[in-house]
Amino acid sequence: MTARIGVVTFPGSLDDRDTQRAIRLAGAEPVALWHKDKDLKQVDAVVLPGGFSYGDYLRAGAISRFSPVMGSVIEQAKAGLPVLGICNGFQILTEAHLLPGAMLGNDHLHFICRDQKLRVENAGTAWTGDYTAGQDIHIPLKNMDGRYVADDYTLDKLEAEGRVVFRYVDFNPNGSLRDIAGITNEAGNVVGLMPHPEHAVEPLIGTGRTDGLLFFTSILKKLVGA
Amino acid sequence: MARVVVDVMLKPEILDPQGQAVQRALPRLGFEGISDVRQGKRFELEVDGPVDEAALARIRDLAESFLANTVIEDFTVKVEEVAEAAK
Amino acid sequence: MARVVVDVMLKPEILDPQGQAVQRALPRLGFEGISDVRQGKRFELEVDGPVDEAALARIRDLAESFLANTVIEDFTVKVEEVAEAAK
Amino acid sequence: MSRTPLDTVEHATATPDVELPWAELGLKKDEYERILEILGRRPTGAELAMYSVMWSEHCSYKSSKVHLRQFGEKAPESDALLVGIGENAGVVDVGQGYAVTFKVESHNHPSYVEPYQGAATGVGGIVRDIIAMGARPVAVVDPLRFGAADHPDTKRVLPGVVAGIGGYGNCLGLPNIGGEVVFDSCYQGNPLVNAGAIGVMRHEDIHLAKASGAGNKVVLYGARTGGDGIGGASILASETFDDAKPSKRPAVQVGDPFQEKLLIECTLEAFQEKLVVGIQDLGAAGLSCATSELASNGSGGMRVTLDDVPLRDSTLSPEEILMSESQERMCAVVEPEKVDRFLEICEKWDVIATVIGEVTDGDRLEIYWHGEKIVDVDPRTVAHEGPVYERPYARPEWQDALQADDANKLPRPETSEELRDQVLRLVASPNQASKKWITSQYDHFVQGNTVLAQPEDSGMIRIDEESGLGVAIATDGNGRYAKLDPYAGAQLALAEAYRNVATTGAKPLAVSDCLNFGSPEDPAVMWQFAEAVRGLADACRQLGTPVTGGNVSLYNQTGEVAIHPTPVVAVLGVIDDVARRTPVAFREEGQLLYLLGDTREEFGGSAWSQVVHDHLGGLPPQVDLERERLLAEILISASRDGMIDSAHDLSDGGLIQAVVESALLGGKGARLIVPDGLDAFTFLFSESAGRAIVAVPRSEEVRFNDMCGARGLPATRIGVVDGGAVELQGEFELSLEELREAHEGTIPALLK
Ligand SMILES: Nc1ncnc2c1ncn2[C@@H]1O[C@H](COP(=O)(O)OP(=O)(O)O)[C@@H](O)[C@H]1O
Ligand SMILES: [Mg+2]
Repeated sequence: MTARIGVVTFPGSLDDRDTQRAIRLAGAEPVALWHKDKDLKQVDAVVLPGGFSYGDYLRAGAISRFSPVMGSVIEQAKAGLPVLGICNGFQILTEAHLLPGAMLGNDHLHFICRDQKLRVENAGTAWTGDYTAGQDIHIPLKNMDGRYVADDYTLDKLEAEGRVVFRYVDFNPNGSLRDIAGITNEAGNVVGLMPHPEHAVEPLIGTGRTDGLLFFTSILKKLVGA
Repeated sequence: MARVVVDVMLKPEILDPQGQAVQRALPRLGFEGISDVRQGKRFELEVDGPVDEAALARIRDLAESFLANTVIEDFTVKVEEVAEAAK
Repeated sequence: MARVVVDVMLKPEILDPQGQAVQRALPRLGFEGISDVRQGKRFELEVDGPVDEAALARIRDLAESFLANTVIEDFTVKVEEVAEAAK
Repeated sequence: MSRTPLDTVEHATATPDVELPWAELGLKKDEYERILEILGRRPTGAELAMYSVMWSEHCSYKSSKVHLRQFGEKAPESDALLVGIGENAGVVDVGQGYAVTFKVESHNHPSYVEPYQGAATGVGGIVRDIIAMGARPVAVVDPLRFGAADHPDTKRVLPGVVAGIGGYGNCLGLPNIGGEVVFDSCYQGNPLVNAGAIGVMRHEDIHLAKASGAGNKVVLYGARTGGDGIGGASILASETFDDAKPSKRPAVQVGDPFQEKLLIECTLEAFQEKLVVGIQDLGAAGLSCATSELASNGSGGMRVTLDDVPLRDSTLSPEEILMSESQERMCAVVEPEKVDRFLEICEKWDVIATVIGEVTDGDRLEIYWHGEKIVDVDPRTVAHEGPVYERPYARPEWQDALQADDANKLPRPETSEELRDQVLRLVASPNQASKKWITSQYDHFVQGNTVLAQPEDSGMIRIDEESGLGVAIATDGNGRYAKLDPYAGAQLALAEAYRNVATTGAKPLAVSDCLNFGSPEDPAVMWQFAEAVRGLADACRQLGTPVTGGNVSLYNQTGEVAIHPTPVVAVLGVIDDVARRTPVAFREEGQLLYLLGDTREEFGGSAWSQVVHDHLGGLPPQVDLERERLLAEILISASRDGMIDSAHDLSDGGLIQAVVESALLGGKGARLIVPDGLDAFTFLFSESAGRAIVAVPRSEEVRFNDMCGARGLPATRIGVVDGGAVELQGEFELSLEELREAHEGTIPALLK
């Protein structure tokens, strides 16, 4: 038995096919979900992929957050459904208030594409079980609006509760407060991050590293209890 | 038909690199005497029908839930005079 | 110190994808009765010293040459009342 | 707002004496007379609008056509060519049932006026060309030229252009896998923004721009039509034709990449369900172009109801609608019973789609407005039978003096310190410096198939996940070489792109080009153009790589001063398994460095002559296409058989530039020795063509040497991958840190 992992396609999603490929390479079954459908097709987990949904017009994620599919995602995430938001997906999760804080334009005002070093701070979420806390990994980063901000109270709370899942190491590529690259909700089922694990799953492609595959094997293990 | 303007600006405590970039460029352009620049968004909404208090209240809701992200942004809503001072 | 606001909007005949995206989303949010949305930029400049005609003229130059590209954008320059109607 | 009475065909026939503003629309007197002759009456305003845009230089290639013919006439035999010149883009067979389409186009002038939007819409336009062939776009490239790096206006133009290319391409989800950035004061008022795209499809999915089958519907889909880029046509919209009020219509368009992304998805879905008979993108000349080309390439005629075109601005006149260059629109020809399904797919993607006409039995293109016929033409006369000029050309007088001003006679470094210093200056000069500041603003990873991207010699994309089949692309063009000798310069551009593709292990297959020149009305410029085309066509024949399409951009000049002739050449290659690609970076200490090819004293147009002496004169490097072919074969075999671990072609900046790049990328230094028969200076800085450096694992040395020896390619051992510095034995040592600072610091410092 394997797990069925949904990947939502919004208009302007770009990495939906890549995410499906990563899920397949990890041994799970990808299920395409459509933004206009409320139906999550009984999936065991959902990924909101990267891209520029609705062109990132207004604010990244601001328009997608109101799509029919997000109504169901919000409801089920609150009930424990594992949800991963990658880049644009992370932005959608903050706009939907499933994760605290907000994403703003990079402090240097440019799009940035690079092989980014990250530290795994929390290996206890639904999506990071195959990593070890403190481990350094390299995952491609590519975004225009990657600056994570929240007020000090929220940041302190996130840190105190161990909800900072990833931190940028050596170089903060966008001005994110406290070098935050990814966070989780209180229950640990919803995770959002700016870098793109689905682009680090094959040795020949992209940066040639496979550090991202563990996201997808982590969730698979969690779901099938292997 | 009337125009309602919603201005959305980053909260003062949030870093505004765009405004800063403009400010940094000013000396190069021979500009002195501007101590701070902030850059935000301006939405012009053309409203059918009268802009009464009820309509304005709805637009404030819209601004609060959609046009601005109040985690990081403040907004103001104004009805615009028709004859605007051009340039 | 005074505040001068420069509003930069795409010229009416120019496509405004951002405004369009907002407008198209409105019905989904349960909003009716807004026939057009345009999105532009708002710059708030804090000016040292008095904002006299000379200062305004310089800011108009700045807007024309730097803040806006007049090939596709129009701008307006206004001195802002200090006590602004908040929200 | 239309004129009263409406200028219908009937009205035009009845009022033969009405003066039309043909000159204001850019037509010459004889061209207008030709239109009168074709129609046998005066044109209506709408017809005049169509002829004037379609017969413009940009759309009709009237100055360049007589020369471009050589690309067809001299085309080499190639089994790979599935669709040649003349379609939206050429199509190449890359094996395993896959076909690849690619093309490069210019968006130079708009990018100077409004850098962000100009460049963005340039990407949008070329990508629509690719989808119009039936292909899924898989990558973009962007060859760029700017004015002097330290000129204040470069600070305005470059960041805007780069942000625009990134903003559009990133949002479409297309990895950017290559391009160029060149600075030269000759491009000051005329930056060159060329954009290329590649698409992939199965052979059976190739679609052409033609409208066949009477009764088939013409569907316009995508963005609404606005008053974009219609400049002159607004004259036609005025109350009387001579009331030439200043145009309020914008000359620059704003792009909406989100809309284009939807357009890609719904077009591909329609292709997949085989709903489309013919398809055409709307680019320059908008509906005028799309309708006349679709109709003239098909078997029948076409009837269009202009009232059905969805508008963004309800005040547009029919003339303006016909000329509008609003972005993100496409036109499809669909069988009647499939129209509903087509519209459904568009609706799924929230794309506006409207039936605006149908294919007819006849051979006329008829366009209606408010029920009246305003256009009735033979579409071929609009689309294909525009004027053709044999413009006079002449070798300029200054050419001899320029070539006589020999760069080989420039003072050379005399001490080791000077040599070291000049190496540092070279790798830090804007043209040789790292372009990371630019390329890191482009997404290289999206679609998850990028094997190689910047700063590799060519970009490479996997197109089949099972077999590992991939394609590679490189673009090159050296305006300095072309200025010294346009014939050789064009050949060198091809040779370099060809070499770059082969260096990564791919087999070069086909060529697209973008020919950027000054005014064709200047005989000297026309000569440069004629020479460049002749050179490129000859070289393509010799290398067996047909030109599949391209673009010409003329009038890139300010007053009397033209840009350097700048033929930009893109070469597409194929590799059976991307696992065997060869990267640029040094990978393992101890590997042996070999220089392939012959090094001569060749400094004309070189980077060294520019950086150290601010000089341009003499002759460009010698062209030896047979050598290029042999070098390519060796590089491809060596990659296939695992004999080399890294490779880098030599071009501007010469050997030292290549070594420094490979060293910095791999984080591994090199110890070099000047080979017998060469002096250190020539060894480092010469720009002789047909060369590359390769890193050979020691276990492969014998085999590799034997192969080169057997095939007659000079291969000289010049050193070893080693340590944390680039060292030239007996001369100097430069630590990787010092080199990195020099090489990577320049562009950010200039643009901060
Ligand atoms: N504008 C650009 N966009 C994308 N890639 C670029 C651009 N400019 C340069 N590059 C990339 O940087 C690398 C070095 O460029 P260049 O020195 O021109 O290469 P070469 O000399 O091998 O032709 C190449 O991989 C090239 O594709
Ligand atoms: Mg190269």
